[in-house]
Amino acid sequence: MTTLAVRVRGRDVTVEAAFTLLIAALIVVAATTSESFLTTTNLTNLLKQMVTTGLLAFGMLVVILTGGIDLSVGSVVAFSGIVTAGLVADLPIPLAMLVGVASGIAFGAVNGVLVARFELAPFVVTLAALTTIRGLAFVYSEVPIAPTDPGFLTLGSAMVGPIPLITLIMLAVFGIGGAFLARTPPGRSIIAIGGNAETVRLAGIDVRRHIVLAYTISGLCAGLAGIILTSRVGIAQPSVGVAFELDAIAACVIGGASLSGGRGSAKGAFGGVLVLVLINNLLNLYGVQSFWQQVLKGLIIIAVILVQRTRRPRSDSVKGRA
Amino acid sequence: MTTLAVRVRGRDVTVEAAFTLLIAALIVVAATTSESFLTTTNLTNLLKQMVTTGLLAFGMLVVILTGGIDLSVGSVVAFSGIVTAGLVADLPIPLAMLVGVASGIAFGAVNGVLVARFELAPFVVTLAALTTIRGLAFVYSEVPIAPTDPGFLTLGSAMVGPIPLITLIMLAVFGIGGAFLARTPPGRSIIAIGGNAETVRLAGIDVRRHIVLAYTISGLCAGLAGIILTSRVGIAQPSVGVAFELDAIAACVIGGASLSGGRGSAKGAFGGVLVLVLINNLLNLYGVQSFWQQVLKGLIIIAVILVQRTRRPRSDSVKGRA
Amino acid sequence: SEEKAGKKDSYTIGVANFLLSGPYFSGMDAAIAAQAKTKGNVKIVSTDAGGDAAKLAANVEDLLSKNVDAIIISGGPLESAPAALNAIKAAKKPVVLVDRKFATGEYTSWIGPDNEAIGKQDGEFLAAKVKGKVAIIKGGPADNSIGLARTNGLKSVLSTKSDITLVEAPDFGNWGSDGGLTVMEGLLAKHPDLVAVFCENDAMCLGAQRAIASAGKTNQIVLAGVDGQAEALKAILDGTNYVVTGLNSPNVIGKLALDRTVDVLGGAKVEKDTVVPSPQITKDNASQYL
Amino acid sequence: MTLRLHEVHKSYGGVEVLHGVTLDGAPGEVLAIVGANGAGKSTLIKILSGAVPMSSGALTWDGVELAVTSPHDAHAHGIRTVHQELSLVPELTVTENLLMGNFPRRFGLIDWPAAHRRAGQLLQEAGFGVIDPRTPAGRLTVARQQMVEIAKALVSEPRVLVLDEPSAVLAGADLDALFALIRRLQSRGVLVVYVSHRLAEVLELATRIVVVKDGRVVATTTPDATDEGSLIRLMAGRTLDRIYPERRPAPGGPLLTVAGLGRTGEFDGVSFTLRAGEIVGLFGLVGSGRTELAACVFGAARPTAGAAFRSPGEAIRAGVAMVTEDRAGSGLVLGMTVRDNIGLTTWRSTARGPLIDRRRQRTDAAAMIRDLAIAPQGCATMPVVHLSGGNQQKVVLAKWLLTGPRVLILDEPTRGVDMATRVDIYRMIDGLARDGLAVLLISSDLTEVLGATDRVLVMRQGRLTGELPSEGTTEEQVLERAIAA
Ligand SMILES: Nc1ncnc2c1ncn2[C@@H]1O[C@H](COP(=O)(O)OP(=O)(O)OP(=O)(O)O)[C@@H](O)[C@H]1O
Ligand SMILES: Nc1ncnc2c1ncn2[C@@H]1O[C@H](COP(=O)(O)OP(=O)(O)OP(=O)(O)O)[C@@H](O)[C@H]1O
Ligand SMILES: [Mg+2]
Ligand SMILES: [Mg+2]
Repeated sequence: MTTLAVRVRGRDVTVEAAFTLLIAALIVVAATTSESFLTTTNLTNLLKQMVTTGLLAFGMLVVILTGGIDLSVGSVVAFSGIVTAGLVADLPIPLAMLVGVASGIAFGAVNGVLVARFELAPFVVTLAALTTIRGLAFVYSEVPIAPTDPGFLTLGSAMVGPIPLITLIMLAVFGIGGAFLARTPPGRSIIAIGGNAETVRLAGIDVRRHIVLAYTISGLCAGLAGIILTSRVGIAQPSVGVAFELDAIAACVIGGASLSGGRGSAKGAFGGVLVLVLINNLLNLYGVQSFWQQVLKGLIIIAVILVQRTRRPRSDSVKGRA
Repeated sequence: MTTLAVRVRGRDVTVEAAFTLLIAALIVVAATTSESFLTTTNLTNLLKQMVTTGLLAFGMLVVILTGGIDLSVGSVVAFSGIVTAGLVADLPIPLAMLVGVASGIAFGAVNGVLVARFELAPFVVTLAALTTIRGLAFVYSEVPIAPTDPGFLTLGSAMVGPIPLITLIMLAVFGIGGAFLARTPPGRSIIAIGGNAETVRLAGIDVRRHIVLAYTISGLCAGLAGIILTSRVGIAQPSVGVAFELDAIAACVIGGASLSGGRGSAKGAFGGVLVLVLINNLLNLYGVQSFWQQVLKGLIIIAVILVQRTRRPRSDSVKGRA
Repeated sequence: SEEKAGKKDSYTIGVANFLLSGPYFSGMDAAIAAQAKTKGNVKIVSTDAGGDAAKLAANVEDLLSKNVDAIIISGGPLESAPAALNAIKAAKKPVVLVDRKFATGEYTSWIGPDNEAIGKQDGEFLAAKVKGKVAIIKGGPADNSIGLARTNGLKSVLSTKSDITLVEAPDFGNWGSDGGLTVMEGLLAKHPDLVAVFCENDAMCLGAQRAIASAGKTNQIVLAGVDGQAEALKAILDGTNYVVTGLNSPNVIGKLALDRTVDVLGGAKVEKDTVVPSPQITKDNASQYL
Repeated sequence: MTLRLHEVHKSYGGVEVLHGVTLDGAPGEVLAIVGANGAGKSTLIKILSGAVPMSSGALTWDGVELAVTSPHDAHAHGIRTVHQELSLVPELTVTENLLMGNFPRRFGLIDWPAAHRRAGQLLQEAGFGVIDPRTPAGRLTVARQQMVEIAKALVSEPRVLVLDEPSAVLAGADLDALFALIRRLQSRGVLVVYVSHRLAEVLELATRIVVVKDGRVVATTTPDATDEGSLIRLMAGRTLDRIYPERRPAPGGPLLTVAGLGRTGEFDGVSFTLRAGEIVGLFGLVGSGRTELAACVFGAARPTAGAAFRSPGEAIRAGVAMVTEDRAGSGLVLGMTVRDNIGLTTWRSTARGPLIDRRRQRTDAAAMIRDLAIAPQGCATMPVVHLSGGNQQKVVLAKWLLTGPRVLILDEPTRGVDMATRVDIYRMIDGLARDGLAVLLISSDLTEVLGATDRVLVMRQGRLTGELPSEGTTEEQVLERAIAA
């Protein structure tokens, strides 16, 4: 992707121009071809629909930056949701939610320790976690749980002015998370680890601890996504969240992250989320038949990354890397 | 994983000792704790049940060796199966099957070209392919197709002595494929590309062509798996094969392949397939209830890779790589 | 103007499918669309949530953005979908549920089968026909209440019979023929002495039938399914060991649902819950459903 | 006050590579460690820096044992190391690579302007002020990356500065800057541990010289008490009568002609001819465009003016081979065995039917390992990453020699190679030229360029600025054409 380095007050502001253009183009096309697109209802829907993928994508990004991957996020969403919904009967709602998020943090930490301390392949560790955590969600409750307390729905339905609260939460995660990655030593270390872990180790930085941190952040985001989703849908289901990881990873990669680590940005991942949500929304607004939706969705994603790619200076070498 | 280099008649025979031991241990445990394990029925089941994962795992291995990944295999299985079943009405069975396999090859080649020629990230390309090809399978037929010609079932049910024909086909793929990787210039080139594509390019080897070849092989294996599965079940469903890619990837990684490419073997991947199939079989024989199965399956996978890992000399550096 | 809610000359109806990728659900979607065609003035917009409850909610929102006149939710994910229903309610649109009834929440009308009754029906048929070990193959996952209702129906009959023992497959068949096949293979390895198998849908039973045939036990084990999938009807008609299923026709339900929705839009007073009968299909009557 | 390594043993996977090394150094000293490729120098340094644990032994400061089990510990004791292999994070800026783990902060957040200032200051102090701290490290030439590596070690006033072959990729003014830096640190009481294969440099800088051979210290001496010849004898266990073979140039017909070749922004209007039987040197300062030129000639990059091979495959088929300068990046597949790396260029051309001729691969590799003395014993089936740097370089060379080239392009082929082996390589190049090959030797080592070649092409800022016979030309004459007027 073309990156224009613009210097503002001595700081590097990297504007991913082509990508921003692309998203703008998508929005313009949407606005001009579908009457419904620019309605308040639809825009509010868009804002709500990006929350889950957005939260998961940010957590995923942090893990991907280290050169890892977290396949377990969908299961963590289910677990955190069902546990929270279950606890609402006995605990105050905020506390129940805290437990849900905490479970996500705990799962993330376990993933991180297995990857960092025991040097196991992230793909297999988190695939195993995907299976186990999903199982645990069912062990907790085989049947969906609908908390009767209407207060439980507040989080998912509250609006702050024209913007849904949950969207603000997601934006805050991207904002704070982006600053974490760009401007704090641990954030920079996580990126550097993905670039060259040995270099970071030789610089006297505890690589393992940072890897654990990355997975923990991903778990935290997934836990948060779980309670938000439950509150939004109004009912927790142990089977929710299957294949959520794929969209989250796709968002990161569409946004320019490299699965071998070291490259990627919060801004980019957010753009990737926008692209995915816009594609879904558009296909629905056009009333494309569902199977054709799938066909088109894949083709559009390819087109999007092709457009990004042609904007990038051609390298002489071929990598063929994930 | 400990590798004992044993020299037989001047040749290096690398025995992945710990892993072989592990599989042996699993089998011994199974045989001694479950009466049903060593029955002919169960052993035949095992032989049949490893076929799909096995075929997909070999194709996946080839792609993983280049440093890529192929998420589209499950959808290719569905497409190849439904197209073959659909064509049986009009074409001779072998020809219909050929078309099924050819569709897999074609999808694989398209993936390969997008990755190699256009330098797109394999994860996103094949994720998009997963979506598109699945859609196409439904576009071809929304409903399952059961070919009426009983000859269609032969492939899936024929036995060669005590061994199912389809198992032999899979073993042949591993045998020939293993030799391809170990003993032919393109096979070795594919592995080397995963290690360092630039070095390979400068050695005068056409890196792109080899990457296309790798994805094509994966498509071929998935196409083959599709017709075999259809013939075995007797009915083709456009919805079959969801998440098949995860097992295939897991098998490769459990078998020692590195998702960053350049490391992995056919023998290892086959071992990985055995481990996965054995775990499933055992949990069923013990009658473990479904969600506890999930919990245990994940834990066992972690245990398996932990055992492998403790046998491996500790590396001095921390990687945290997929 | 004179055009009051529900008094338009043409309608757009949104269909929110929970999961289209099963023959039953795609059949439902197609039946609704086909019936809409016959009306001439009804346009259908259909969405697929791919089995994801959150996506269903999002799709419902998208449909409301398009300002559809009514929404049909097909194969609802849960006992309830409060957020989706609330959104529809806030938009003041009618919502008709097909297949799955919600235990809670407000909806305009529901049309679907009585899944427990179908299970019972299969159970009674099997009780009269066999003695010994009967296996159950479930679709999963564990929170799927449709499958649960069918299995519970079956169990309520068979567990009272002293000459029948029930064994439940430990893993799920995932509602597909390939899953049915694999689960059956596992069952046969552990229980070679089965006399019958009940599957929560026909697709799984068709796979199970293949596994039984491969094991050479076609004469020993009979199969009972649910749905009335074409291939199953044919197997029953052909006098194979596939002996019974219960009709759960997406065509019938889909047609009724569209009619019901149009009626609601026309301002008619309608029945809230409509159970579509699920006749038992055996060799004797299979030909009339094919 | 002394730093002491005492009876250090180190084994890799059961093979002992250090057999009880004892050495010490005092503040203000420049302690040089010399030894053949694979002698164990880098291993010793990795132990000193906490990068790898020792199997047994001790590290003490004034008799007090230092527990150094990680790089972090080493840093805490003031031990800073520049490792042999470049390892900057290419995506990150110079600033970030330099200050990793030491960022200036404000309210907990990194203060980037201050960081860039600090990085610029560090580079300036080290004498590498030409580098812009905001550049991504991957964009820098190898030499500048090396300078960044060195500056990185100065972040927090080291007590001990360990340099593992820092000069291998430096030349000219950059080298002078490094020497000046070392002297400044020395005068400030820093202990400098210096590893190099350039013995002249060692004799000039060191206060003491430790010779390591096969994992043991075989001699400790001072520059006054020794000379290059004796050092080589100690390291190699043999005497070298002369370093560069006697050349009697007798060029034959032209084998490779380059005319008006250019690539925008890198080099322009380059023409030259290589004839059978001659060795041509290509000298230039770092960044003069030699590597890009070679890549274009070989078909590895596309020229924007003039014609060359369209792909490396075409070049190879035409009998051209190229040893690239970046062995880890483009010379080797590090995870693959030595044998497979050597076979990479030939497994297709020598295949029997569809299969690789494994016997031939084995014998070819064995022959190369023997001819080039690639160590250690039995390395054919070892992953090449486990070899010492110099031996890795030889593996790259072996791979290309096996293609039986008629034209051989060597980009810095002796970088990191010990003296004895260098002499072997010069002999081999000489032998190849005698057999009718044309050799283009790209090097930043002026002595080498004049000593080992028949004539020298000089490059400056992407243009050829001169062609001189090697015989009778002085270093000054070459430098004059290489440095911008
Ligand atoms: N990770 C490793 N695993 C196994 N053997 C290793 C490893 N690293 C180094 N060795 C071996 O240890 C020995 C010493 O290597 P070292 O890198 O210390 O040599 P060196 O003196 O620095 O050589 P050079 O001058 O070529 O850099 C060599 O035989 C090398 O093959
Ligand atoms: N990755 C890169 N990105 C941008 N510019 C580069 C890059 N690599 C080299 N350059 C520039 O290209 C020109 C030629 O560099 P090159 O490395 O080919 O020089 P060289 O003479 O071979 O020097 P060296 O001694 O480092 O090999 C220089 O101006 C250099 O700054
Ligand atoms: Mg060294
Ligand atoms: Mg160069």
